[in-house]
Amino acid sequence: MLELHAGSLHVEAILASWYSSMKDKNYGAFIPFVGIVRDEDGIEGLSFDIYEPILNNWFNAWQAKAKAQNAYLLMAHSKGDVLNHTSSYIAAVVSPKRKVALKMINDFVEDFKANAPIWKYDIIEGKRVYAKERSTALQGHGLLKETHES
Amino acid sequence: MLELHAGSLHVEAILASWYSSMKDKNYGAFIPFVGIVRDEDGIEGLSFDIYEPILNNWFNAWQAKAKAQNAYLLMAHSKGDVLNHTSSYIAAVVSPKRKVALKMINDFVEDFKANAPIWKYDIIEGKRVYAKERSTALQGHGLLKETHES
Amino acid sequence: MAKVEFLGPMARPSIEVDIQNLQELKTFFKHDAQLQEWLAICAVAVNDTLVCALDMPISSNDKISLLPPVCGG
Amino acid sequence: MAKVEFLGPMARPSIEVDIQNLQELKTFFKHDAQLQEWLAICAVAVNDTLVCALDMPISSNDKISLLPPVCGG
Repeated sequence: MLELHAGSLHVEAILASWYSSMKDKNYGAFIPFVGIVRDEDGIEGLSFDIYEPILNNWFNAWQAKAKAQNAYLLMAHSKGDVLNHTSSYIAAVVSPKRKVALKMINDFVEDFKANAPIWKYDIIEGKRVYAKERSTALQGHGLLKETHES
Repeated sequence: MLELHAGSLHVEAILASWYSSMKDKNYGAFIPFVGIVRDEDGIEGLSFDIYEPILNNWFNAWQAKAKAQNAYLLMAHSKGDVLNHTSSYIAAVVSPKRKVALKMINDFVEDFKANAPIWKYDIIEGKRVYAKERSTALQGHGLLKETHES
Repeated sequence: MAKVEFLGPMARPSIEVDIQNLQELKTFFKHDAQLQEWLAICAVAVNDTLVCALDMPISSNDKISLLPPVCGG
Repeated sequence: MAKVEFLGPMARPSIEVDIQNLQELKTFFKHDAQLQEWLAICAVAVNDTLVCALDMPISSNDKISLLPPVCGG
């Protein structure tokens, strides 16, 4: 399940809702990862753009991978502005097996950071500044760059 | 922080309370691991005994290890009976760094399973049956066993 | 006409182009100096699938998306 | 007299013993056939620290705990 929310995530409500929807399904482990915006480098918060069609494809591919291991993934992400000390991202896995769940939350979050089509901006004096130096180029980048062939 | 509760854990309340107490402390990642009792092998639930002095020592040693990496650990565990589809165990880590948090929740939960002085019983027809075959002997076990020296 | 979207921080309006493949799109962008900086770091999707070959044939109604470096979470 | 606790599923009442070290405790338990099965799998703590040497000296007021295999969570 993938949820996109405008602004900060209501962490308590999302965790409660996910736990409540999963607790009777005989999964033994529920591991949420909650990302919280840190106050650093003088930012007021972060802001996000999301390209939903590719995010959905990426998430659905992971859900199929989880299903093959009898696990299930849940994810919530913010669109727009998220102020310091509030949450922009929650990912969770449920699985009958602890070790499967622990490995999957790690691999899922790391792959999310490298491949989810989401763009991050620092909010500085009310303006959005693309966090270019903290961003990761996607596979195949540079395909359309002029190559100066003779 | 280590909390022991009689019976099942109130997961929603514990997660909300932990998130609320941690969100303003500038940690970027909050990862709880929630253990839920699975309905399997005809059990009605699980039951737990805890030896608190050694559990406290074990937890405090982990807290020192977490502190050395600017992380912080939280844990809640049930004493007594915990019925199927309810929770007996929550462990969580907060850290400024995602990778530190993901590694630590894995290592902490695995070490917990191997070393925390907690004894598990299946509840079968209302009776406690020690889960001996799923349990792990602690370091130095067998020290006092008769060795039949000649 | 295929549609070209410039996603996220590129913040350019979409355009429509009459091309047979991505090589022609590359040629089309050749003299856009400001865009070249983005193209060096952008990945390319056709109809929401990332691609990595310039000979990828493009039809009318195809959607081409340029994706700058990402940072979710 | 040192106190000996039998934790968790061992479900025996504590006892008090007059011993100088753990070797003497081992000798004391030697003929308790039922306990031997537990001793094979139990770890031993003195004053809440796990120990693994029989020559560990034991004083009066020390607490010795026998810990069967564990399974938290």
